[in-house]
Amino acid sequence: MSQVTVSGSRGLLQAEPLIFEMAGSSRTGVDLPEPKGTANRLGGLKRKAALDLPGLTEPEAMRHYVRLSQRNYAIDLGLFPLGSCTMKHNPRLNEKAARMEGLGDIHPLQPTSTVQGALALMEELSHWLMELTGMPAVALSPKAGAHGELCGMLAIRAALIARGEGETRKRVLAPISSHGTNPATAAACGFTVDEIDAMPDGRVDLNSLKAKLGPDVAGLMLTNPNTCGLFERDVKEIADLVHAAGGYFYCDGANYNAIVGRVRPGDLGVDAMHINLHKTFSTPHGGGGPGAGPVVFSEALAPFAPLPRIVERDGVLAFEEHEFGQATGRLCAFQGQMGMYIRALAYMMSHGSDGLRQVAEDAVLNANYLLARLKPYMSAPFGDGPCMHEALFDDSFLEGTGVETSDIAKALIDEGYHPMTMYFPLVVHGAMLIEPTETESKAELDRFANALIAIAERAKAGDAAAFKAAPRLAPSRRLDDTRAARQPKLRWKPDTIDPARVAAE
Amino acid sequence: MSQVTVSGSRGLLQAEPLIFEMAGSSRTGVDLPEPKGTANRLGGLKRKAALDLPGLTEPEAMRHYVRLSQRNYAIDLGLFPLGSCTMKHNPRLNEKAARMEGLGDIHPLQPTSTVQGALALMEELSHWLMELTGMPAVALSPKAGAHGELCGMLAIRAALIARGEGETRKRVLAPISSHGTNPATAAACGFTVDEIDAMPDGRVDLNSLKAKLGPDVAGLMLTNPNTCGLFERDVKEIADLVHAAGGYFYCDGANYNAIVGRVRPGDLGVDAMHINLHKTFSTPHGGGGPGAGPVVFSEALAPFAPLPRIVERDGVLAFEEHEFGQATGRLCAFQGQMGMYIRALAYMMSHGSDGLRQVAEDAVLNANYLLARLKPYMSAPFGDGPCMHEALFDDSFLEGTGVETSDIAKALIDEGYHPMTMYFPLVVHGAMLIEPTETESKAELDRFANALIAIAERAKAGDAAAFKAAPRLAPSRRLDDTRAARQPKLRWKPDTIDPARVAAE
Amino acid sequence: MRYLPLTPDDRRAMLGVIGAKSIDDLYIDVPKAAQRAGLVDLPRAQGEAEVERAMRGYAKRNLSPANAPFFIGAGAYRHHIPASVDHLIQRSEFLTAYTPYQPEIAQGTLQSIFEFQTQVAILTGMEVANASMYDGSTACAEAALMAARVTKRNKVILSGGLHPHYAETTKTMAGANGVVLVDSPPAIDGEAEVLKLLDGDTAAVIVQSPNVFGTITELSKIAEAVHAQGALLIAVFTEAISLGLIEPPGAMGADIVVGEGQSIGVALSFGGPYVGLFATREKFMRQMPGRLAGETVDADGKRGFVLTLSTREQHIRRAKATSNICTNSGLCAQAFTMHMTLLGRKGLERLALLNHERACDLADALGAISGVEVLTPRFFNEFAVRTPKKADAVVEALAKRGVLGGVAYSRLKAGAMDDVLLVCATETNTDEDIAAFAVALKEVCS
Amino acid sequence: MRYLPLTPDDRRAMLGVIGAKSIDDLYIDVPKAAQRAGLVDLPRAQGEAEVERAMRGYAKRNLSPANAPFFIGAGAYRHHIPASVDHLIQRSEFLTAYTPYQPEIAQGTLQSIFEFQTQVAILTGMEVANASMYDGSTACAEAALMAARVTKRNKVILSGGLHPHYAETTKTMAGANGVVLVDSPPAIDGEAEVLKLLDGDTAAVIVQSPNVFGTITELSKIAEAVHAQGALLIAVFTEAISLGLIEPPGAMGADIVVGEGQSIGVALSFGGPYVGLFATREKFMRQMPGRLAGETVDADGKRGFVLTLSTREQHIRRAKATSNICTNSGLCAQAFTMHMTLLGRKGLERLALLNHERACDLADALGAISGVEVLTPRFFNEFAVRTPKKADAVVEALAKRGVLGGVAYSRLKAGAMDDVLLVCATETNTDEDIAAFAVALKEVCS
Ligand SMILES: Cc1ncc(COP(=O)(O)O)c(C=O)c1O
Ligand SMILES: Cc1ncc(COP(=O)(O)O)c(C=O)c1O
Repeated sequence: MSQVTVSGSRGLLQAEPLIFEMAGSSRTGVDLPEPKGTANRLGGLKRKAALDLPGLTEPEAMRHYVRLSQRNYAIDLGLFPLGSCTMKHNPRLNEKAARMEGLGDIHPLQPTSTVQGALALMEELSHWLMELTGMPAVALSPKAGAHGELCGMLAIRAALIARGEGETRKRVLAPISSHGTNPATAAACGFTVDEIDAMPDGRVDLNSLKAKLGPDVAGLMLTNPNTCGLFERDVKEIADLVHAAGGYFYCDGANYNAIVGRVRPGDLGVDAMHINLHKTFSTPHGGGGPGAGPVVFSEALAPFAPLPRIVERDGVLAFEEHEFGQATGRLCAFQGQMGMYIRALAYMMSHGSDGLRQVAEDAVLNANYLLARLKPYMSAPFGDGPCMHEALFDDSFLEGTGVETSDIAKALIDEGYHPMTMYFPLVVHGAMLIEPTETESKAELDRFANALIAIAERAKAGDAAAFKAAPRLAPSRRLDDTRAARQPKLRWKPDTIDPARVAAE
Repeated sequence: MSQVTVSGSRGLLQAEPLIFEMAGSSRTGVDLPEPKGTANRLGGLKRKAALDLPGLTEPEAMRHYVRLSQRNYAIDLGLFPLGSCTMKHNPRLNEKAARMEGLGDIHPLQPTSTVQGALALMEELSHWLMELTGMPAVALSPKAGAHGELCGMLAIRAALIARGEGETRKRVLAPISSHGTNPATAAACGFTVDEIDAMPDGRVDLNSLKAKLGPDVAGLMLTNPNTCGLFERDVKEIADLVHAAGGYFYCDGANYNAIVGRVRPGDLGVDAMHINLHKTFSTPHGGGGPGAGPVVFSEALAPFAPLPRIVERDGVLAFEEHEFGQATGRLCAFQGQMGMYIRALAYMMSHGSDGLRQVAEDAVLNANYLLARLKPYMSAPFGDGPCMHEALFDDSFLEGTGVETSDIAKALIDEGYHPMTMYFPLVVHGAMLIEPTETESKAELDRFANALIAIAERAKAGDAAAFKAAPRLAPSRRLDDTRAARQPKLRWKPDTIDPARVAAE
Repeated sequence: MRYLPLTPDDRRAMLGVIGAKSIDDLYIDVPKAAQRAGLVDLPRAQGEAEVERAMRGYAKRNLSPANAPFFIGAGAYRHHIPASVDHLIQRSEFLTAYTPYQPEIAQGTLQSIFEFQTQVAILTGMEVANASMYDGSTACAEAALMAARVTKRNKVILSGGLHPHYAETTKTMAGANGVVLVDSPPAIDGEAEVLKLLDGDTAAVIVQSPNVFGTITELSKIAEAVHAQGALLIAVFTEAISLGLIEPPGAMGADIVVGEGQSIGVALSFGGPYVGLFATREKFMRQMPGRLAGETVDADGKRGFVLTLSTREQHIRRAKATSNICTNSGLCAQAFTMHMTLLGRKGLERLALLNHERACDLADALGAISGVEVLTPRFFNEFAVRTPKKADAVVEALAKRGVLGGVAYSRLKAGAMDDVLLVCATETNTDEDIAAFAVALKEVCS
Repeated sequence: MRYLPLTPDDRRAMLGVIGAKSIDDLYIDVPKAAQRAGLVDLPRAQGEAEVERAMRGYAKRNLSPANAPFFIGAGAYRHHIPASVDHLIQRSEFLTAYTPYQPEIAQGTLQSIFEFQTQVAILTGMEVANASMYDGSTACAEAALMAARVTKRNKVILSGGLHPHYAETTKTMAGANGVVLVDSPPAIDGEAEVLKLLDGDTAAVIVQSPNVFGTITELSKIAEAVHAQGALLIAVFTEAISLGLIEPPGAMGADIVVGEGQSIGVALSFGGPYVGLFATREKFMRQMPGRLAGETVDADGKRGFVLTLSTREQHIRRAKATSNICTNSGLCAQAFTMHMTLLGRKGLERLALLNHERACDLADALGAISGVEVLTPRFFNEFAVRTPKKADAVVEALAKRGVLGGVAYSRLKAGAMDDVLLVCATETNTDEDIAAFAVALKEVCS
């Protein structure tokens, strides 16, 4: 960007310092009544330590955050093709519902007689999830996908313990392509993780699986459709093998969007699967969260679902909060992400059984359309057959250009797009995983494909320098990750980089 | 801006065509139940004409408007120093209140027994306006300032007719500095407008006034504080002169923000004054409206306030909608801008009598601070004394630089600011009228002053070409007004400029 | 105070820079006598929670249509507003922007207005439309004034089906400017009656379809007769959604079409703010009131939009302006165009059809009540019924039963037709609502 | 369907480009048997108005705190949320953004997180904080796991004042990973009791202040004893606003401070989503779970922020990660930092004081009831009272009278102290609320 400005702002893009650089602690954006001056009952534990929290008046605070917000990309601005993240449209109806009086403002510990509507809503959501997945039980409380994985793996652990195999079955199998949360979760449950190989076609190698199965195997964690965007053809056989070996089949349901309403995990031999409501059922990602990760269970694992449970006694709904048969304990305080349950149910009811199936089919159609349009210009390792909801590319088409996957990403930023998922999954080199979702129009897909094709052609034409200089049209130029990690500055301190620098630019 | 993109977007700034270029009429963003197929009762008047309205699905529509919105400047982005427009902070509390069930969703013709709260709210707003202005009556229904002027001038007309002078008093006096709506309104009421001169100090020339007063004068329209941002010192004497001559004093209250809570128009001899709730009382401007222009009246004009009126009969509030003494007729259907009444009252209650006075004093302090900081670098025709809520500059400091007022404005845009009001009022050459309002912090004022001073210095250093090229950092370069007026294109037609052009750039 | 950023220290420092001892020094031009020493006699500042509580207090004293069977129309209509529309108009960049006088940083508003103008022109079947008026009634008054300018005549005839509030507003606003308004007597199906008053001095006749009684009228014949006299035909509507189903005035010879746009995207809000729609023929473009957005290009040759033809407006033309309007109804127009973009042809046609079917159901339900007679021959979503008792008493009795069952015509026009009740049904009414209304009306009428 | 942009024509054209005859061709990898011919047995698509009506139906079956005297706390608190905060978090750019993995187009989120981390560190009196955890209870479990990593020991002691849900969550999450959790018996004023269980194998002790009974505890002595054994002190809080008035754990020797941030900017929402706060000493930085935003510069040398130290996280370290957390509570953290920015020191101190004063008023009002005894010696805005009847029965009886009067401790921990009622007062309670509660409780207890 050329022309220097005095203010540091550039047209509509406003320069904005940190709140700690703008405000002293003498201002506030809230007006509160005068305290009465009652003698305190703090037993001498009144705060002595300094509390140097900056305060802004409301107009200043509004500007601070509106200005910051304009430095973000968002679904509402354009295509957000992050593979395995399912960045789809977030309807505002769902935001409205989550804020209704009687839903958004009720306390988790109100007497259940005063929150029958809330429990009924949770029951309805459970009904939809069980019907859609064809599974007999569901636990709503997990707060995100990884928490759902924990919920599922803890149920497997409990089931093994109940079988008296808690100590003997400690090994969990997972493909190399699995998401980082899978091994991390298995480890968090005290399991060791053993990786199984993939076949050239991007799917689980049955022989590798067979070879690794044994009496010490607790189970398999498999994402299906998998993280290469492919459906595991042999999933039934895989499930049978795992079961035959005495293990359980945990399915990572992050990619459920590809099959919702058309294929039921319950028909595939799955024992437990989490569903990211913030993916398939469109609750907003909010810049990193919150999400919700309900887990559906097979008959075998249902008894080991966590607390609390909802029970009905002559027409009245209530929580079982302390013990319930073989239930595993609490995963969190209260009963989970009600705000997300409301949004997800509103989304489901809006689509209905017909719309949800269309969701899956359009998501898959959109991904295959991009695959077809991009294949000739990029390299799609598994591009011979159709993909599911996302299309995987590797960096072989960049061979010798000096341009890397990350450079393609930054070039896309200048073209007005959020990049695809990069360097994941690990099974291919320089992975680029593109998931358009069903809420993109054909026009938007074509616009994106044209931009990406032009970028690929430029890369091959060899203009590496320009790529390294990207992004040039974004609010920031390329940021130095190494410096951030080498000299970590995780909070503002008076001696932080001089705000002048911000304006300097 | 350098680098060309394929998509037409530039980083976060998304290229966006017209809806007519994006969508056919085959899509929709609403789902509605199936019609039953009842035989229609339209008497054969079913639509035959084509209805080629484009439709977008919700995700597409969200993006269209979010993308467009990011091409706008707004108070929530920065200082908005439009003189005489009072662009102040718009609290979100007021938006929330205006949307409450029971306020935002009630019908104007509900039986008054079912809307007692709404009538009570209107009465409370009236009470605040009368107390603040020291005037005995108020009409809420005018829909904006100009509509309020009409309301006030119609009352004057009615009063004159009642006095039997309707035919003889046809001349209305107004200073050259008056806002365009003043003469336009007077003309709309069948009056002729006669301009009175200003003194070198920017105020009404009493001699010119005296000279123009006479038995054919209906009244005077005067803005106070006036449009030069100055208080009319002789306002009492002016009022007395007009009254002595048998005329009425209409005060344009657009600049009421400078004196609210500190000076009461009722103490200045005013007969009628409109109050722009969207200025002094912060109802949002919304990119051009809606506003609200309640009018306060003196005893002399109170009887001629328009319909409807609110009356109380043993504790129950009701509307008088058809006739009420000498009331002038309806100014609009129903009872005016309820949505704005709610916002304005919430704003008043938040500030209270203490806060409102502080509003005026801070608004005046901020304006004088900018005047003091800018005076040395620009030319302030009336800068010897203090100003009220806004500071007026002329273009004499640009003498011979080849840079004009409009160029200064465009240069400010590159610095991240909305320009001040330009070329108004007409009493000075190349006017620049700066109104910061009270909701700006000192830091924001300094940042603005520094940018404007730098621009003024650059102009004097003589770099006219660069100024003519501004803005260069805004979403659009300078737009061709002449072309727009010479070959008016007021609507999209299939043959409109090729959308490719948009991407071309 | 949470909205005021200046601290006492700031104020001191700033007075120093100004060279003033106190704030009073800045008010020296104000006569001492006129300056109040103390505070005006009103409550002190309150926190957000306190003010919110007070506002809820007012709201609780009103009966929300959300909590009662609701059948009121007559110029304002209850329709569902998509959550996305209400969200979008609250975006800072739309809500807190000023009139787009600086087009380089206002393309968001300007492109939206250009799209709005086009949608309104298409909907009404006209060639051009402006950027909005305050509401339908003031748009009607402005149309009368414009017709007088165009024809250089000053007689304007008002049909007996014109909404009485529109007639009164037109008399107040246009009357004061020398236009003579002539009434045709109230008639449920008498728009054509205006022709009886038509003559060579007539600037325009104003008819409404669907009219205040809900009656739809074929305008071509009226247009011919009017044009034969060198006058203009002004067509008014209050229910914009009707144009999704019925023939638009533009296709039947209207010269100016004005109406209320509230039905599409704008909340009822007890009567305002609403949005006036104003459309006409290209040849009258320069006689239009209000703002206009037009297409142009920027210094790079890139398409953009600006406010144009401002020589019609008060800030340029002052006393000779086509109107005194300045602030219009921008954000409501923004909501209208957003909702219309979501609807599109498909959505609007479906929505209009549902409204009509609900009204047919309502007509059947009410018509079946003995003593109640449906009076409107052809209607869209509202119609008039004759009640055995005074209509205003019927409305009150219904309200006591928790039913908001229409408006007495006599509330709109004093004295006239006091046994006529105006009712309306929209897509928001359920079968249960209609049944509840019928039951209550039956009780009330027997 | 309104959220699906593809038209039948689009689908046909796209299948053509792909070279597929039908959508079924794209599902060839899915076993035929597993593909459903028809639709699952659930309702069909519904319009926005219908879904909204259904949601209102659920809402109407709940008693909103807005419509009842409300005194429930115990881990979630009712506070006023400024309208500006709820508006800002709904802005598209915050609401519909993903985790800021592309920092050049995510500075809005990243700078906010950096400001959030700093505010949390200042509030708790610690050196560093992370970008948020799911909620306070899971943050507590993560703290136990982190302490075990740091000390390479596996015994963690839980105080009798720790919120029972936190204790259970910690047992479920940390227990499965080899950490041995040892309970100290429930005690209203017994945080120091943990020392009885302290030994050389102890990784950490977890204490809470204000604890679940509302008791505030001085931690310095406990910290000394714990450190003397080479263990870590983990301090928990559930009411973030208390830190505006009481001494922060960081100033009393805590090594890890975790808590619930819901009180600042986040709606009650029946228990979630909330936001877990996690702060510690700089030296333990690399052992923290969750995301961290850090400062750096861009290619122009301009300051910017990125997610950093990711080698701790699952997507890099997989089985060896410090936690399996991925999605956190970003938007709630965004709301927290926005509300905190509005409060500032001045606002937070005032707000905390008002909460404490309301609680003192409540204690006086309830304490005056015969048979009711206030049990908590030192408190902030909540405390425990002994009731003459079983507390759960008292709660139900109060609900029947339309009063939401606290939580029975026995609901949180089965069987224990079944005559103990936990009550809470905040700035949202009026004098009338308190009086109404006292009257109802008196009736119920006599
Ligand atoms: C395949 C896969 N598994 C698990 C997860 C973790 O889910 P969450 O982020 O909701 O914890 C993700 C999310 O990115 C994922 O893509
Ligand atoms: C001095 C003055 N008078 C009158 C008006 C007209 O008010 P409105 O735009 O609300 O009709 C304005 C608004 O710009 C103004 O500044």
